[in-house]
Amino acid sequence: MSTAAILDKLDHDAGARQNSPRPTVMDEQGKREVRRASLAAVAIPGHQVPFGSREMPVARGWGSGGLQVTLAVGGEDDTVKVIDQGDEEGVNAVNLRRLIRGALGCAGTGDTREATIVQSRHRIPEDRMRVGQTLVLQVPVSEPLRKVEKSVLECQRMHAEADYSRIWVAMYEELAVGGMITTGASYPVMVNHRYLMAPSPIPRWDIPRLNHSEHLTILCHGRDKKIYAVPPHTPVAPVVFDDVPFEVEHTPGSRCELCGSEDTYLVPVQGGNFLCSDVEWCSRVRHRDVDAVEHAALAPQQYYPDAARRQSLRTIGVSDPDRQALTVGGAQAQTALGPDGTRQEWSLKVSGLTKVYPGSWGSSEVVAAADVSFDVAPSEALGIIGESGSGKSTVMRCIIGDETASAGEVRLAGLEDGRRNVFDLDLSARRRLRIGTLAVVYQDPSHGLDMGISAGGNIAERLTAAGWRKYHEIRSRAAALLERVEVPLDRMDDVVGQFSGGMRQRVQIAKALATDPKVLLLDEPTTGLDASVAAGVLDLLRELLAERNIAVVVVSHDFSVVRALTDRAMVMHRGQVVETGLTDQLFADPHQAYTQRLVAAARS
Amino acid sequence: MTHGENIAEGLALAESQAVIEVADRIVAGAESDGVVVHVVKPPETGIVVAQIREPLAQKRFILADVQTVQAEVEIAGVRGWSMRMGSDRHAAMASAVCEAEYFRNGPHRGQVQDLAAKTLRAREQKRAQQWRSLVPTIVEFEEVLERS
Amino acid sequence: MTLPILTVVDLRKSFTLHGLGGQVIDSLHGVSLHLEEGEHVAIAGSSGAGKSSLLRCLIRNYLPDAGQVLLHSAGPAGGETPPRSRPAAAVPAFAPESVPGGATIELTALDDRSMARLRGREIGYVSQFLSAGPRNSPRQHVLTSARRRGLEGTTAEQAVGEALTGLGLEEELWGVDCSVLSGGERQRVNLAAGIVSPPRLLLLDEPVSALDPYNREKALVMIERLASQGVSVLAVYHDMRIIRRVASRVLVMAKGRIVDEGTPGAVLEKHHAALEEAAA
Amino acid sequence: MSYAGGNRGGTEAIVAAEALRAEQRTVHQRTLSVEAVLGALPEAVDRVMGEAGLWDEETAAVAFLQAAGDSAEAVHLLRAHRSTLTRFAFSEPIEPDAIVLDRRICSAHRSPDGPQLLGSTVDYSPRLLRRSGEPDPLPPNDELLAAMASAEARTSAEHPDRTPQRFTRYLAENNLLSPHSESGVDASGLEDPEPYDLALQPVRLPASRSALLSAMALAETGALVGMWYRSITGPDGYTDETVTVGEVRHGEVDLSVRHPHTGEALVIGQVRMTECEAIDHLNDRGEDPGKFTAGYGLALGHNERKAISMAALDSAAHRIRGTALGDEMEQSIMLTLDGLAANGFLEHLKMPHYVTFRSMMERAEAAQAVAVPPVSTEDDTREDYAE
Repeated sequence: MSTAAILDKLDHDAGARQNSPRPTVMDEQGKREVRRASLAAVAIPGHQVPFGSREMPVARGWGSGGLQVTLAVGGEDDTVKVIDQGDEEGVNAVNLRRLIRGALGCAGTGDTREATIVQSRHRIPEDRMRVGQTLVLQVPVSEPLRKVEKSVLECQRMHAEADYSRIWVAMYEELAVGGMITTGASYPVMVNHRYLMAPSPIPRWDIPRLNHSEHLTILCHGRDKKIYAVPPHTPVAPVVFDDVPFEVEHTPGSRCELCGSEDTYLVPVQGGNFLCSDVEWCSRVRHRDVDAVEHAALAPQQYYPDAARRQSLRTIGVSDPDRQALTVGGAQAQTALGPDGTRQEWSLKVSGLTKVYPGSWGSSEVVAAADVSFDVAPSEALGIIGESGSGKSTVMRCIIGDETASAGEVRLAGLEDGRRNVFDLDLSARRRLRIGTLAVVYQDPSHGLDMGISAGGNIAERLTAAGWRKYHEIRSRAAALLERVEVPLDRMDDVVGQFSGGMRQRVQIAKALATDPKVLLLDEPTTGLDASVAAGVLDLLRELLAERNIAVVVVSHDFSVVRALTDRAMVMHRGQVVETGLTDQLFADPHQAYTQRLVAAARS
Repeated sequence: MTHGENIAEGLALAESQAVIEVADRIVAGAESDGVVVHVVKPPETGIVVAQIREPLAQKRFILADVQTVQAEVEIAGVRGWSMRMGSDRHAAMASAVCEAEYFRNGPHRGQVQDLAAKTLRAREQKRAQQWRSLVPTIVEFEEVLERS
Repeated sequence: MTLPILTVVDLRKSFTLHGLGGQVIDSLHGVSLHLEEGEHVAIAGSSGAGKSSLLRCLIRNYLPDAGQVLLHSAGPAGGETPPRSRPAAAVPAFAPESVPGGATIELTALDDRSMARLRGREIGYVSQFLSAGPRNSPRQHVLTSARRRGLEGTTAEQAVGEALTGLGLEEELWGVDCSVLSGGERQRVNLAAGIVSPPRLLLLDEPVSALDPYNREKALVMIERLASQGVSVLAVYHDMRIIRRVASRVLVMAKGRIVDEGTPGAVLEKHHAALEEAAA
Repeated sequence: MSYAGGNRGGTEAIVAAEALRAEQRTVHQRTLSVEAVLGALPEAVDRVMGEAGLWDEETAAVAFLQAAGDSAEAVHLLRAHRSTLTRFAFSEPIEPDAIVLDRRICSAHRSPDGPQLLGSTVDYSPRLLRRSGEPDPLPPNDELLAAMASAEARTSAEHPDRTPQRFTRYLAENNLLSPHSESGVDASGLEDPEPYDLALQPVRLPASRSALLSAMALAETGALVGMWYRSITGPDGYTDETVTVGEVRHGEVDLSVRHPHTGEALVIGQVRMTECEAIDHLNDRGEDPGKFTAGYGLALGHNERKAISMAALDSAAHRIRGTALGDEMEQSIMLTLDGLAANGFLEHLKMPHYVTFRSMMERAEAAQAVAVPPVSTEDDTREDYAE
């Protein structure tokens, strides 16, 4: 006997055990990884679960993700249907079916009713899928936020914090600019009221089929290495404003040339005619092998587009209640609760705020702010005056959260009645504070605004972040705010990047006031504007502050700004507070040498 | 050549044909002696993950997978294992047979030792030859030339 | 029975000019005075005598070096302060009883926030110069002042209208930018902001100096009416005839001190020469 | 009655297309053996192995042949093949200092430790096209022949075969190298954390250096060179034109595994690799201008372009880690350099998309229907536009 003979026998025996040897497409370790990720995805509906994806013998983008799921969760006993564009004879479907059947040794079918697994690209079958069936959808782009955010890290953050205001703004912009949502397939959905999900590029027609479905849907993106799922009986809702109806694809009067169906997803063919995209359904209709009544109920007829309903979407108007809401002083004043249960006077209290920049090569240690303390009450404006480098902007940035303080406390009446130090919050909680509690107007409007979207859209961002979901209410509120800050309403839908500096600043002010914050921080609000424009903005701010029970901190190097807006002020120099007093007193009767120099400069 | 590892190394690096020849003699001898050759793990191709300890921070990273083939046999109750680069299943099984023969002190133990030693020696010679051909491509600066 | 509203005790003020090598300029050398509810007291004196500085120290536009400024709250028996509507949305009214010292507040030591509120509500101050910001209209300027005193909505608008009408500012000027107004018009806007929904104590620094005789008369009538309503007025006037006409009492200042005090008739007669010279 | 499927048109067309391709290929493939590919096109085989992340020269040559010389396609075949293979083990960590050299150049120093060993290269030769059978257009002149003679006279005794000191070690000995701290990178807190496993672990950002090095080692060579070059002349500015190549080496290292019975490491073979150290002066604001930093590049087989661009990008990634630009760069390295992913997505555009395009067309038609003047309160004018 020889080693060759031993090897031959081994191979012969192995072949005999397995009457038709199957190609290995994926190693067992890879399959386990996919199953683990699928389970995690089912446990957290709509959440993208990253997984270690293996390369498949089909190109990334040809369904390598879907293939991995089907191979990992499927087995010999399964019956698999593979479709592409609704057609099991599409070139992609043919090849995937060949691979899956070859690798799993399972049965194949064209009949949705017989299938245990349906792997699909771009369609959900017209026939209703049932309990126990699994739909595997191939996904070419898994990140629904990609359209509005290019940074993967930032997208992660937005999902973690359920911070989806920018997707709503994108919707708002489409409605305001075009009068309709232009997203075709892959319409973003909210799963289980929590996660924003890209439903794979299924047509809008199929979106309602994901909602409270009986079957399990697993979506997999091989290239992005993400799996996510919609378990049975999970709510799935398209991202749409409460008062603007969702629309599916439908051409009035269209019907399938072959089977005559009018309530299926139809694709155009030569000659201006239409055919069912789902060839199985089309064939079964022709053979009268369908439950037409059930299907009619399943078809999303309530979402057929109605052009007439869109007519009001682009009009601009301010409702009287919205206008009034802006002139009667905003909401109630808000002050903190003291340790003994009594109301304190302040809305914002800063104690011992210190910021030290450690030294490094080329820079020595800098104490940018040392032990700065103050508080501000409703209807009160406090000024912080100082030259650039005095530390005033550092104090502001630490309060906002753009910078981390080295020591100290910041308390807000709007946060746990002032009992919580803002510095103890994590970054996500601090970002939330800025939606409705603590508003900022930056010197540079591009810090507070998205220059690529409209004035109305910028305000919509703040409102949607605060939970507003009615398009017309958002639009009216935005218009009222813009009217109040004297931005011409016919520019409401123009991109802010095309606005003048003064106009941008007005939009930023409108956005800051959109949710009636209780504390407003103004960081050099008129610096960088032409003198006459600055005067107008300053005047507007003075009016707005007079109207509101809001606590305001104004940071500026310009004494005239602080004089115009505040009653009290602090003078900062080299990180220290050198003098405090009534603002007009500081100007008329400055005591410190530094303050006297500032005043002399302002008078000259 | 006393350590098993050097035997395994020599076998892993040996020419396929040479190791099969020795293994065939071992199998034939075992058969005539009535000793059972049992294949514990049929030869299978797989991968070894090549990890590098990069020299700047001494941290590891994965460079690539290396295709290898592995087998394990048992001769008279003594196991022999082999892993070789590539996908030559026959050679892998033959290497495992050789190793088992070595460990069980079988009659062909000496042949296995010789094969391993010859392989490692050949490798050194090959490198020495390569180096001789490389030396002329060394850039000689003038000061080096003058000093010598 | 009259009620005290303001007591000033030994008020002193000097300025240290760091930019001029620490040079010290003295302004007030220990001023004491007393004011009752509804009194209209005039301050007379030559230029540089410290009249304006005194008013500024009282409103704390200048921070006094020493001395006391005591503001007495309206007692329970007094009750003549006109009732005002303060809607719930507004900031709580200033409550003297919450201030250390009870019904009497020492203004030089009061914290900035309380002082700022007091200024808007309890004490009005009208300087010689309009302090309206750019692009502010007369209506807005006076409205801001009315709101600080707790008026809201149409009540505030109405009060603004009354003040501006009473001071004779033509309605077509109410919405224009203050910067286009003449000196006299600006002074009337300034005065309107001071007297709208009048506070208990009014400090006036040359309030009618830029007005023509016709409008001056209207303004004086309004100021006199305030006093009759119980508002206490402490005012610097340049014109002796005005003092004779409106003031119940006159304080004469010279070199940072009050040098005489009495009824206008008697006091002005005594200091006639010096004061007429200063007024000329 | 159960639905039995419609026409078999798709299947038939695919089978016919495969047959046509097979027919065209066989004639030529028969004349070109795997051995011939390995002998004639070793650089192509090396590149394919590196981008596939699988070392096996013979299998790579088979893939290259099957792919008709399309390296992206060959990489795809190898990667898919790799997914079917069981993982036996991790190798013992390979120490690059144990490399057996056949080429080593140090650009940063005139006479470093060890030789400037050019090895087999045409780096310094004119790029003149030569058809087979034609004479050398630039034959060596007397001067060159004399030089060659003296070179051949050199003995290997004067030049012992040893691994020279690497250039970063020389810098470190002279206190000129900034210690390569990776603090904050390893969440494990281990001194020797497990390497990031690109094949089984999902990409997570921020990425560890181990992950970045793996991703670059696997990257499509052109994409990696492109990213490096873009970062010098493009708008990103990750790297610095002043980067100097400390060392470039090509050679062979031993691959060792643990014997399952004895537990001892044994060598099972060798792989070739190209490594590079890129040296950068720490002369930006906030850096220590008294020091240099280094980046490391390592490519499977002979691929100097990949190793050099990788080293320069590793150095840049280290310098800007934690900044907004650094976050961007990590995302680019981890998510855009893989040739299989990029080519796959591109290939998929050839698939039918009529269901999604129908959806887009419906929206385009709807958009035409709602095209109204920007803002109007007169309903009659809007109706004019709506038609």
